[in-house]
Amino acid sequence: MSLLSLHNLGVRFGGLRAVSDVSLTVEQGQIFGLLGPNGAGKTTLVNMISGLIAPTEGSITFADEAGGPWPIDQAVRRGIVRTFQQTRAFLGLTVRENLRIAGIAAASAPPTDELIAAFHLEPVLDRPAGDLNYATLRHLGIALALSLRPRLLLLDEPAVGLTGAEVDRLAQLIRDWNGRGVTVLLIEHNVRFLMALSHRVAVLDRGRLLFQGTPAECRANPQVIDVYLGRSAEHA
Amino acid sequence: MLDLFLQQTVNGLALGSTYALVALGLTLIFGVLLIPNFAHGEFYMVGAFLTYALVMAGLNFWLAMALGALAVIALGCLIDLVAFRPLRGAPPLSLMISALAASIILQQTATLIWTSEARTIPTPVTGVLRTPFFIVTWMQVVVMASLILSVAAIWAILNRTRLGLAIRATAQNHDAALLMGISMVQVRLATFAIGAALGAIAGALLGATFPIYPTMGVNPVLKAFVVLVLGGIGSLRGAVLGGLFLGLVEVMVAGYLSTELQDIGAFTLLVLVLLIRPQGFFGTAQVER
Amino acid sequence: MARIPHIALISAVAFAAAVAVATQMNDYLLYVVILWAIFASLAVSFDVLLGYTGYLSLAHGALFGLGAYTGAIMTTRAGAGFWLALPVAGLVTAGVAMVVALIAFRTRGLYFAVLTLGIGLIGHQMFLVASGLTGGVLGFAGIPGPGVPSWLPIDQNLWNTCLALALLLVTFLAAQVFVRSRLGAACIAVREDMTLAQALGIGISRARLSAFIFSGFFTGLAGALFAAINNFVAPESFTVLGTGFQLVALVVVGGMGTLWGPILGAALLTALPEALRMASGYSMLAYGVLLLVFILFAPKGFAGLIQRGAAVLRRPATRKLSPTKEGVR
Amino acid sequence: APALTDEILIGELHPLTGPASFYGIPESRGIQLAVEEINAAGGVRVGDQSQMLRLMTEDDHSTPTAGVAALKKLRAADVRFIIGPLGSGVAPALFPIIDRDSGVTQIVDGTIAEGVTNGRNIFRNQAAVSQYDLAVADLFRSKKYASVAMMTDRFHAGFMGTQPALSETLKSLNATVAAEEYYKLGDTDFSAAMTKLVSLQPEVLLIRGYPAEGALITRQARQLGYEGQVVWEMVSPPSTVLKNISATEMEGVYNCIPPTTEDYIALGQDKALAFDKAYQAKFGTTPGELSTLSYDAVYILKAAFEKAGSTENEAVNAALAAMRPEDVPQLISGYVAHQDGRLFDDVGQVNLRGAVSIWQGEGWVPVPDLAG
Amino acid sequence: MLEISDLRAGYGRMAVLHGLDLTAMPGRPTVVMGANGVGKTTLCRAITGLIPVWSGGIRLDGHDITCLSPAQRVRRGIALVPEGRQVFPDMTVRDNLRLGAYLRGEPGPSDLEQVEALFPILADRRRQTAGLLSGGEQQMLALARALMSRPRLLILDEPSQGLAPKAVAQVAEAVQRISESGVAILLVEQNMTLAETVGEWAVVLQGGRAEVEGPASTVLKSGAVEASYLGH
Ligand SMILES: Nc1ncnc2c1ncn2[C@@H]1O[C@H](COP(=O)(O)OP(=O)(O)OP(=O)(O)O)[C@@H](O)[C@H]1O
Ligand SMILES: Nc1ncnc2c1ncn2[C@@H]1O[C@H](COP(=O)(O)OP(=O)(O)OP(=O)(O)O)[C@@H](O)[C@H]1O
Ligand SMILES: [Mg+2]
Ligand SMILES: [Mg+2]
Repeated sequence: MSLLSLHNLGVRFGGLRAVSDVSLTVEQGQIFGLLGPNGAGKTTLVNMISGLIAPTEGSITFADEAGGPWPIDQAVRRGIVRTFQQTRAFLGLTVRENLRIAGIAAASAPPTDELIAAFHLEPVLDRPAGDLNYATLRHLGIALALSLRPRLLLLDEPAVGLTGAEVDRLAQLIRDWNGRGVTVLLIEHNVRFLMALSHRVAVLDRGRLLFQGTPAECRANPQVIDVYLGRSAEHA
Repeated sequence: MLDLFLQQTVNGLALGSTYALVALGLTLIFGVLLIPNFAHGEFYMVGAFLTYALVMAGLNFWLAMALGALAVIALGCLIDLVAFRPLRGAPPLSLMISALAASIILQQTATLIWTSEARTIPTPVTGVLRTPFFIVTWMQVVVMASLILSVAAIWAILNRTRLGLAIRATAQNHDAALLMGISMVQVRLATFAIGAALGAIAGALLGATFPIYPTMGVNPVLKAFVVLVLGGIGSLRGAVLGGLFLGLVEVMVAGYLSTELQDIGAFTLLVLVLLIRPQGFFGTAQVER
Repeated sequence: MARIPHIALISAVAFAAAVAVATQMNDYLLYVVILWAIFASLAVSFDVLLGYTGYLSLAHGALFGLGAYTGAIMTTRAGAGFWLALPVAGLVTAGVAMVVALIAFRTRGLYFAVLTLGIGLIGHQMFLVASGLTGGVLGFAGIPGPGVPSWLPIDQNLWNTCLALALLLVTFLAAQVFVRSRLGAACIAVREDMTLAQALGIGISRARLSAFIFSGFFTGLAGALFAAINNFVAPESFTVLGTGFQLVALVVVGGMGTLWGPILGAALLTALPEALRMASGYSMLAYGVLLLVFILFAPKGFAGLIQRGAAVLRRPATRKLSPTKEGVR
Repeated sequence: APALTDEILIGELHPLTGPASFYGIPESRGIQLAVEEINAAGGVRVGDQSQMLRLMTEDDHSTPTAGVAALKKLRAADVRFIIGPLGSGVAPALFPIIDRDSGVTQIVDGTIAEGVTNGRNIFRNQAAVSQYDLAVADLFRSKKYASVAMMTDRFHAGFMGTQPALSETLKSLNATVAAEEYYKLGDTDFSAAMTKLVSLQPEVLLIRGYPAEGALITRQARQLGYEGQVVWEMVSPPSTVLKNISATEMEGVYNCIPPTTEDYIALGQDKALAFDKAYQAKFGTTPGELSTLSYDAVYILKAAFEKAGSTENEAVNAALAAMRPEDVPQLISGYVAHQDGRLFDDVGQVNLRGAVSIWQGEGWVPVPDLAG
Repeated sequence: MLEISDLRAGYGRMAVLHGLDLTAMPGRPTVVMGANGVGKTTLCRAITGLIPVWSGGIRLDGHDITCLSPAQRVRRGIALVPEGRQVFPDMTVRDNLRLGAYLRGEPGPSDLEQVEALFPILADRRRQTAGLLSGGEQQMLALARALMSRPRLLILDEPSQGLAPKAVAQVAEAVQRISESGVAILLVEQNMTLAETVGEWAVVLQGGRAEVEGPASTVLKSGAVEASYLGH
C-alpha cells in the first residue's frame, strides 16, 4: 500500500527551478532513500512534503488523502514529521524539557521512556541541549520527531558528522523504529549507510528525478555513477 | 487646490528627509552590530548642542558642525566601549536596555551641563525659495541635499571599499569575519564612528531649524525606528524611502484630516504596511534552512 | 506541576507577611508598596510574554492605560462598582490585546517590537484625542476608590495596599499555572525555536496568542486598580517611553523567564527613584547608571544573581578547582 | 494637634529633573531664597513666639505618579504646608488627596490649569488660564480682528482646558475662528498645519503653548507667506525667545499673559531687582520666569501664620481666605485685590490678570491702553 | 612549522583540551581524528584565535602566536575552513571570495580563476547569495574562500560533512593539490575515505590529548581510531 505519492512536484525560487516535475511513491513500511549531488533539491523536496514551503506546482497524496502538501501543522497532524539537516533542538532547555515539549502536540501519549532508552539519553536528561555533543544532539533531534509517533519520518542527513560506530548505531535505531511501523524517507550522502538501510532509492539531479529503483540497481546505474557516486564508486 | 497639494508634498518630503537623516545612522549600527541603539537620539542631541555651543563661541556653522561631529564620533566610540562591547553575544534585549541606560545617562548629563531650556542654532542658510507652485526654505534644501550626500557616502563606503566589505561581512557572520582576518575593533569603531557622525550631522542641521534641548532626541529616534521597520531593517534604500514616505503621510494626514491625527495616521500606516509586508518595504524574509 | 500547591502556599504566606508588615507602615511607604505591587504584577504577566514566549511588546503601556480608563469609565459614567469594573477592565483589555496580537504576530524580532511600539503610541495618542471619554490631557478625575468593606477596621490606604498585594498574588499564581500548562510549554517552544516547534506540530499561533491575551488581561486588571487607587489618571502615565519601556526594564533587571525575578526587579526599580529622591538633580542620572551597571554585570538580572549565589553556597569549594585540572578520564 | 516646636515644616513639590526642570528648579530656588531671608530676619512670629521655617524639597518629575508619591512622602514626614506643583498633569492628581485632607494647606505656585483649587485648603497665587484669556479677549475687542486661527499645544492641560471657552469668547467678539489646530510639545514640523492655515488667510494667528514651539510656528508661518498678526499666549521671557528666533522675526508679535519675573525686573520694580540680585548672588544664574511666584507663596504663608497666630491648618486656612494683598508687603507679583478686597477669591484663586504686550526691538513692551 | 605544546583550552570553566601536543608541516598533511565532542573543533578555534588559550603554547615557524588576534594569525598564513558552513549568507559568492583575500587587499583575477577552476559550481553561481546555496555548495565555497588568503597552513574542520561522494572525492583531490603546492594541511575528519586519501600523518585525540600519533597508514589501520570512538 502506498503511503506517500508525489505528483509532478516542483518549486522555483525566482529564476531557479530547485525541484521540477518529481513524481514518486513511497510504500507503507518502507525505508526510502533519497540521493543526489549537493544542491540537487533534496532538502527542498522535504521542505515541501513537510509543509515548510509551498510548491509552485504539483501535489501530494498521503495515506490515500489527496490535496497535499498541507501546512506544517496539518502535516504533523497527519503523521508527517521531519528532522532538519542542521539539527534543531530547543538548545536552551534540558533534554527532559525538550522531550516534554515535543510531547505536548502528540495525539497520544509520547513514547518518551522508550525514546530515552533507545537513544541513550538517560545520562544527559538534565543537561541543556546546547551542551550536548554532536551525536547526542542528533539523536535528540530524531527522538523529538519520534515522540510524535509519526507515520512518515523525513530524515535529512541524520548521519552527518557521526563516526563509523555511531553511524552503525543510528542505522540500527532507524531499522528498529521502521520495524515498528514508521515509514522513513531518508536523505543521506553516506552512501554505504543509505544503501544498507533503504528498500528503495531515488536519485535527484538538478531538481529532476534521475533514477528510481533498488539500491543494487542504483549502484550499477552509469548515470548515477556519473553525476553522484563518481569514479570511486567502490567506496559506496 | 493643486498648489496646496504641491506645497504639502514638498512639506512632506522636507519632513521625511529629516526622518531619513536620523534613521540612516540607526540603521547602519543596527544592521552591522545588531544594536538597537536608542542612544542614537543622544548622538543627535549632543551634535546639536556642541554645534550650538561652538557657533555661539563665534565659529562658522559648518566648521562647528564638523568639530561637533568629531566629538560625537569620540563619544560614540566611548559609548560602544562602555555600554555595548562588554555585552557582545548577549541577547538583543540586554543591548536594548543598555542603550536605554546610555540614553538616559547622556540626557541627564546634558541637562546638568546645558539645562533643559530650549534653544535654536542660528540658521546658517537663511531665506526662502519661492517657486510658482511651492515654497521651500533654503535650509530645507540643505537638509535634503545632505541626505542625498550622506546616502551616497555610506553606499560608497559599504560597497566600494574594503572597510565596507568588512563591515558587511561582520554584520552577517561574526566568527567567519574574524577568520578572514577582519579586525573587530576596527569594524566596530568604524561603524560607530559613521553612525555617530551621521547622528551629529543630523543634529546640527536640524538644530538650526528646530529647538534643541536634552530630550530632543527621543521623538526622532522613535520615528527613526518606525522608518527602519517600514523600510526594512538594514536597508539604506529602505531608510530613505521609509523616511520620505512617513513624512509625506504625516503631512497629508495633518493637512487634509486633522493635526490631532498626525501621529495616529503615521503609526496606523506602519501597522498597515507591516500587515501587508511583515518585513518592511525592502527587508528580506528570513529563510529557514 | 505538582509544585503548584507548594508555590501557592508559600505565596499566600508571603502575602500575609506583607500585609502584616504593611500595617506598620506610614501612608508614603504604603503608596510605594502599592506602586511596587502594581508594577510587579504588570511585570509578572509581561514576563509570560517576554520571558517565556520571547516576544518584546511595547504596546503594554497603552494596554495598561486601556485598563485604567475602562475601569474609570465603568465606575463613573457607567456607575458600576469597583468589583464589576475590575474584571470588565481585564476582559476589555484582553480583547484589545487579542486584536493587537493578531496584527503584531505577523512579524517577529525587532519588527514585532517596533510594530507594538507603534500600536502603543497610537494608544497613547488615542487617550489624548478621545478626550470625550478620557478627559484628554486634562486627565480623568474623580475616579472612586475601592471602598473599604464596612466590617474591616482598616483605613483606605491599607485597604488599597491589600488589594494591590492581592493582585500581585493572583497574577503570580495564575502565571505559574499558565507557564506550567501545555500552553506554557508551547510558548517556551516558540521562544526557543519556532521552526522546530512548528515541525513538531505545536500550535504556535495559539500559544503565543494566549500568552499575549493572558498578559493583556492582567495588565488590564492592574490598570483598573491603579486608576481606582489614584482616583485620577492622565495619559502621561501610559506612554511608551515611560511605562512601556519601564516594564521591559523591570523584567530584564529582575531576570527574564523566572516569575519571581520581575517581582524583585519591580522592587528595585520602584524603590530606587524613591531612595534617590534626596539626590534630586542626579536621581535620573543615577538610575541610568544603575541600569547600565546591572545589565553589564548581572546580565541575567536579579534572579540570575541569586541563582548563582545559591549555586555557590550549595556546593562549596569542590567545583572551584582550576578547570585545567579536571581530567576527562 | 501639631507638636509645639520652634520650627514650621514647609514642603515644596516641583520638577527638579526632566524637561520641566527648566521651570521647576527656579521655582524651588525662589522658595529657598524666601525661606532663608525669613529665617535670617528672625523667622515667623506666631503669637508671641518666633519660629523658623524648615524646607523639605521633593521632586515630582512632573508626572502624576511621582507627584503623588512625593506628596505622600511629605505628609508622612508630617509636613502640613505645601507649595507647588508646577505641572498641569500633577496638580489634578494631588487635588483629590489634598481636598479631603484637612490637615494640609497647599499653595499652588505653578500650573495655570483650571479646577485645582478649592478656597478651603488649596489656594493658588499663579494666574489661571482663563485670566490669560481675558487679555486675549481685550486685544480682540480693541483691535476688532475679523478672523483667527488657533494653534494650541495639546499636551498643555491648562490651554486645552480653556480652548472651547476661548473659542466661544472670540466668536462672540465677532471674530471667525478659521481653524483650531493642535500640536504637541516637542513637535518640530508645523508645515502641514501652516500651509493649510496660510491658505485660509486669517487675520490673527494665535499660538498657545511654550516659546520654543511658539517661535518655530511663527517662523514657519512667515516662511510660508503668512502676513497677518501673530499673537502668543505663553510665558516667554525674551532671553528664551531669542534663543529660538531672531528679534526681527519677532517684531510686532503680541503676547497676552500676566507679567513674569523678567518683566518685573525689566520694569525696574524695587523688590524684583532685590530678588534678582539675591538670586544671582546665591545661584549664579538669572531667576527664570516663575520664581517670583514661588517666592511670593512663601511670604503669603508667613503672613498667614502671623495673622492666624497659629500654625494649626484650620486657622491658617482661614487667614489665607481672609488675606488682602496689602497684608503681604513683600509680594513681587502685581496681584490685584478681588472686588471684596481679598487676595484669594472663594475658590482660592488670586487675581493675576493677563496683560497685552508687544515685541519691540529686543523684548516685550506693555501695551497699556488696551485693558480698559 | 606549526607546533602546539601542552595546550589547554575550553569553554567557561569546562576544560576541553588538557595538554595537547601536535605539529604540522608542509608536505606531510596531518589528519586529526577522534570521537564527537573530543575537542577537534575546539582545537581549530584555539589555533585560529577564536577562543583564548588557557595555557600552553602555539608556535608558527618558531614564533609564539598564542596571544595574537585572529587577524594577526591570518596575516601570518593560517586559514580555517570552519565546521558548519559559516559563509556570509547575504553576500554574493563573489563577495565571499573577495573576503577570503581580505588581508591581501583586492584579489586578482587569477586568484578567482584558480578557485573557480577547482570548484566550477562557484563560477556558475558567482552572483547568487551564498545563503541560498545548498549545504554542499556552501562547504565548497568555504574551502575556496580559505584558499583566497593564500594560506601557508590550511586547517579544515570536517570538510566532507554533508558532501556527496563525488564532491568528497573532489575535495580530497583539491586538498592534495593544495598540499603539493607547499601548504601545510591540518585536516580534522571522521570520514575515513578522505582521511586515508589525504593524510600522511594521523593523530587521534582522546581525553583532550593527542593519544595516538604516527604515519597515517599505520594509525588508521591499527584500530586506534575505532577504539577511540568507542572508548570514552
Ligand atoms: N529559498 C531559496 N531561494 C533560492 N534558492 C534556493 C532556496 N532554497 C534552496 N535554493 C537552491 O535550490 C537548490 C536545492 O537546494 P537544496 O537545499 O534542496 O539542496 P540539497 O539537495 O538538499 O543539497 P545538499 O545535499 O547540499 O544539502 C540549491 O541550488 C539551492 O541553492
Ligand atoms: N561554545 C561552547 N560552549 C560550551 N561548551 C562547548 C562549546 N562548544 C563546544 N563545547 C563542548 O566542548 C566539547 C568539545 O567540542 P568540540 O566541538 O571541540 O568537539 P569536536 O571534537 O569538534 O566534535 P564533533 O566531531 O562533534 O565536531 C564538547 O563536549 C562540547 O559540548
Ligand atoms: Mg540538503
Ligand atoms: Mg567539531
